[in-house]
Amino acid sequence: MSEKLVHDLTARLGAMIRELSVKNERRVYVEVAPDDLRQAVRVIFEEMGARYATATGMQVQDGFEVLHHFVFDSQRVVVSLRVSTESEEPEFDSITPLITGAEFIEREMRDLLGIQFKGHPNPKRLILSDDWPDDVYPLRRGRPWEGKVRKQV
Amino acid sequence: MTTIVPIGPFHPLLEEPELFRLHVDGETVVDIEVEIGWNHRGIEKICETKTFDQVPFVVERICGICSACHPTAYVQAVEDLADIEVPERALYIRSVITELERLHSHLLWLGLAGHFLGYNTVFMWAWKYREPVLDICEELTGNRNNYAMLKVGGVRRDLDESLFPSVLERMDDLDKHLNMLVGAVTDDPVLHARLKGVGILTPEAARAYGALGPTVRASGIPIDVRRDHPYAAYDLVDWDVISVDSCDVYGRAVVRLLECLESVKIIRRCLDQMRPGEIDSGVKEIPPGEGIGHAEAPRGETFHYVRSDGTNRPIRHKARAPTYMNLPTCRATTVGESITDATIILASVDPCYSCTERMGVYDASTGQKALDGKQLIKLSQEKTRQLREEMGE
Amino acid sequence: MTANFFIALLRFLIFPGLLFTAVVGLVMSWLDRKVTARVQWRVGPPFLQPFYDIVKLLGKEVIVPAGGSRMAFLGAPLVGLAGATLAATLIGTAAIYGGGGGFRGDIIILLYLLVLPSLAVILGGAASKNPLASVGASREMKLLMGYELPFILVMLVPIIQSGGMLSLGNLLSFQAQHGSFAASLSGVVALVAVLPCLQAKLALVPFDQAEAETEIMGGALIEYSGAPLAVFKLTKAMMLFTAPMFLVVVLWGGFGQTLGSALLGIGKYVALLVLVILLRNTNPRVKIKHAVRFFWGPVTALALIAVLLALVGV
Amino acid sequence: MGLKLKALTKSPWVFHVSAGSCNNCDIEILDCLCPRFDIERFGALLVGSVRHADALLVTGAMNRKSAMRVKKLYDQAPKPCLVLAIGTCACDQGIFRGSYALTTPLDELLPGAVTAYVPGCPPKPEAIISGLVKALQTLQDK
Repeated sequence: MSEKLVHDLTARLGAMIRELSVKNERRVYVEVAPDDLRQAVRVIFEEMGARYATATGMQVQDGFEVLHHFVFDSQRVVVSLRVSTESEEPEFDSITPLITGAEFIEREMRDLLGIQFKGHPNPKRLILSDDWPDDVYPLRRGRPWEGKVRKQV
Repeated sequence: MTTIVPIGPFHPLLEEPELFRLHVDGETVVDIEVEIGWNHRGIEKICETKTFDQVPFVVERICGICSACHPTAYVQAVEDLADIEVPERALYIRSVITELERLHSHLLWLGLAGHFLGYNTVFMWAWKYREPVLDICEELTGNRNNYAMLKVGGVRRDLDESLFPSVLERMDDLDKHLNMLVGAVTDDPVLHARLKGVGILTPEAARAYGALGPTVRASGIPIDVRRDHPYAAYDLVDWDVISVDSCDVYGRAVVRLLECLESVKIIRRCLDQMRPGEIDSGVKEIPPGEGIGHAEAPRGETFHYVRSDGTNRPIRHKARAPTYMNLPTCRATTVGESITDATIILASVDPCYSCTERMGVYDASTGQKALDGKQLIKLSQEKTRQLREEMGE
Repeated sequence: MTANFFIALLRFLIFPGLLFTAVVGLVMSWLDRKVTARVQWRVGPPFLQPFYDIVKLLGKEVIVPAGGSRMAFLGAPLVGLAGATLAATLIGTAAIYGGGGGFRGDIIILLYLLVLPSLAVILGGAASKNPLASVGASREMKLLMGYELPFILVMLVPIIQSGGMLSLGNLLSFQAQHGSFAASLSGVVALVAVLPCLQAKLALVPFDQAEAETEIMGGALIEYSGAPLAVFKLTKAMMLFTAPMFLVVVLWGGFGQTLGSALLGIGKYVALLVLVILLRNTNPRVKIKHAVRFFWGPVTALALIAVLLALVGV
Repeated sequence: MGLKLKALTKSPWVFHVSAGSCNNCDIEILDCLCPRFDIERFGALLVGSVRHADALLVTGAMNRKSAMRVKKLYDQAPKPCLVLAIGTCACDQGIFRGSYALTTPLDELLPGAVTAYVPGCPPKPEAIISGLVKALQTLQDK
C-alpha cells in the first residue's frame, strides 16, 4: 500500500529528506532539517493533500524532537514528519501559517515543553493556570515543577 | 457596541467547564474566544509513570464517553510499535464495545441538543432510549462506562454468549426507536427552521482546521478511520460511512442519527459472526520504538502516539482527542450568527472538553487582547445603561 | 366607605386576589410540571412541590449583586406580583359578581396590569448588572413588543361585538345573553390568534427566550436568590392562573352564575392550560428574531382578520 | 425541625460544577434527571444559576484553574448550601493524584463544607441519589 506513496514522497521531497523509514505498510517516518520543515509541510499538506492530524513534541536524550503527523486517508498511511534539535532552547518554524489547525498544538508544545515556534501568529501563553511560573515546563524530563509551584489554598 | 457574553466556565449548556467569550453586537456574534484549561489534568505526564498495562486505565479516564476509544487507540499504538497480532475474537469484542459506546454517545448528544433548543421532551426521550444501551454495557463489561476491556494484544474479558439473544432483542427495539427519532427530526418544521443553514462549515474550512468525525462528514468529506484505516473488526463486517453535504448543524444531527443505525447494524453482525477463540495474545515485553494508533471515536478520530525505550513504561505518550481539532472550527461557524444559534452550533461538534484538555489549554481569539473582569463589568454596565435609555427611564 | 374599603382589601388580599390566586396558581404550576413529566415518561414532582419550593426560597439568603441598583433589584419582583394580584382581583371579581363586579374601562386597565409581570422581569434583569441578565431582559422586551400588538388587537373583538362595552362585567352579561364570543367566527379566529400570545405571556417554550436556561442561564433571573426569586416564581405561577382566566372571561363566556356553567368555565380554563402545556412540550424554543417575526406576521394578520370579521358582524 | 428546613429537604435544587472531571460523573448526574431515575420525584431540580442552588454537585479532580472557580461559586451560592463530592476524583483525586496540574483537594479547598462523598468511577445514578438523600438527612439531624 505505501510503496507508491513512499515513491511519491521521495520524488517530491527529494534532497530535503534526511532519513526515511518505512515502519510497516501503514506507517512512514520522514526526517527533514528544521530549515526545510515549512517547505516539506507545504508539499505534503497542499500538494499531496494529506490531512493534518496533530504533532507530538518531546524531550529526547540529546535535545528535542517534534513529529508532525499527516494522515493519507485514501492510501491508509500515516506519515510522520520529524524535525529535531540538540539545542537546550529549542525553536522550530511554525506551520500554523500553512495549516490553521496547527495553532493549538504548537501553543500546547510551547507551554508544556518550552519549544518556541517562529512565525506563530498568536504565540500567547495559555496552558495551565495563570499562576503557573513562566520557566517551568511540566512535560520535560523528571518532575521539573517540584519546589517551584506554589500550592493554592 | 460590542458586548461580551461569557458562556461558561460553569454553564448548563456544557456538562463540562469551558469558557467561551462571545463578542456580541446586539444578538449577533462578531467574534468568539475559547478558553480551555479548566479540565487539564496532565494525563500525558501521568502515563509516563505507569506501565504499558496500566496506561489503558488512565487513558480510559481521559473522557467518560470515549472510554473505549482512547484505550483502543492506545493499544493499537503499542501493537503498532511492537508488531503484535490480535486474535480475531478480540477484534470483534473491541468493535462491539466501541459501537455500543458510539450508540450511547450519539443518543446523549441528541438529547443534549434537544435540551439546548429548549426541547426537553427530546432530551428525555433520547436518554430513555439510551438507558438500555448502558444496561447492555453493564451486563457485558461490568460497568456502565469506563469498561476496562482493552489491553495490549487483546481484551481483558470475554463476552458472555448467553447474553447475546437478549442483547440482539434490545437492538431490535432500539432500531425501532431510532427510526422514530430520525422521523421526528426530519419531519419537524421548527427544527428545520432552527438548524438548517446554521453554523456553516465549508469543506475548505473543515480541511484547514483538520475537523473530524460527524462534523466533517456533515460537510461532505466522507472520512472515517473505521473504513479508511480498518482496525478491530470493521473490515470483517458490512456497514456504510454516513455523509451528507449540507455543511450545517442539521447535517451534523442527521449524520449522528443515521450513524446510530449503522452502529446497531455493526453490533448485530459482530455478535453473529463472532466465533469462540483466544481473546489475548499474551504480550510479555515491549521493545524500544515508536507506534501510532488511531480510532474513530463518536466525535471523530482519536490519535495516540507512543514511544518506548524498552523498559516497562512508555517514555512519551501523546493523545489527541477529536474535539481538539473540531472545537476551533467554532470561529468559522459562529461568527455572524445570532447568540441564540451560537449555543447549538458550539454544541453541534459534540464538544468533549475532558478529552481535549488532558493536555492543552487554548484560546481561539484573533489576537486581540482579552478583556479583564473590570472591563467586562464596565461593558455590562454600559449595556445596562443603554437598555435603561431604550426603556426611557 | 370603610366597609367598602375593607371588602376591597379582602378581595385584593384573600379572595379572589393574592391568597386564592397564589394557591390555585401553585397548584396549576404543579399540574404543568406533572403533565410535562408524564409527557417525558417521568413520574414528576409531588403535589405540594411548588409550595415547598416557595417556602424554601423564602428561607434562603438574599444576595444583591454588587454594583446593581438595590431598589430596582428588590422592587422589581414586587411590581410584578402587585400587577398579577390586581389583575387576578379584577378578573375574579368580575367573573363572580357578573355585571356588578367591574367598572367601565377595566379591560384596558387589565391589559396594562397583565404587562407588569413582564416589565418586572425586564426591570429586574436590567438591575442585575449581569450581561446574561441584560440579554434576557432585552429579549423579554422584544418579545413583549412582539406579542402585545396582536394581543390588544384580539381584545378589540369582544369590544366591537358587544357594541363598545369596556367593562368586564358588561362583557360577561352580554355573553350570558347572546352566547360567548368564542361561538362566533371572529371569536374563534381571535382565540386561535391569542393562543401563542398566551404562551409568550406565560414565558413557556417555544417563547421562553428571556429565561432560556441553556442559552443564558436563567437569563433575567440569573442573579436572583431567596425571597425575590420566590416572588418571581409565585408571580409566574399566578400568571398561569390569571392569563388564561382573562381569556376565558373576555372571550369564552366566563363562569356564569350556576354550578353547571361554573364547572364548564373551569373546564374551559383547564383545557386552555393543558393545551399550553402540551404546546410547550412538543416544540423547541424558537429564536427571538423568529418569534417577533411570527407575532408581527401571521399572528397579527390573524388578529386583524378577527377584528375585520367582528366589524362585519360574524 | 422548622418549616424552612423541611421545605429545604423537600426541594433541593442542585447546581452542577464540573471541575476537571472526565465527564462520566457529569453524565450520570444528568442521567438522574431522566426517566429512569427522575429526581424531580423528590423535588430536586437542576438549575442554571448558582444563585438558585441549594446543593453543589462537584465532580472532578480540581485542577489549578478550576479550583479557584469552585471556591468562587461556593461563595456566590446563597446559604445554606450543601456541597457533594461526586465521584472518586472529587473525593480524593483518584488516579490523577500527584499530577502537576492538580491542586488542593475539594475538602481542603472548602473546609467543612463538603457534606457527602459519593465515590465510584463513575458512581451509579442510584449512588448519587442516595448521597443527596443522606446529605439532606444531615440537615434534619441538626
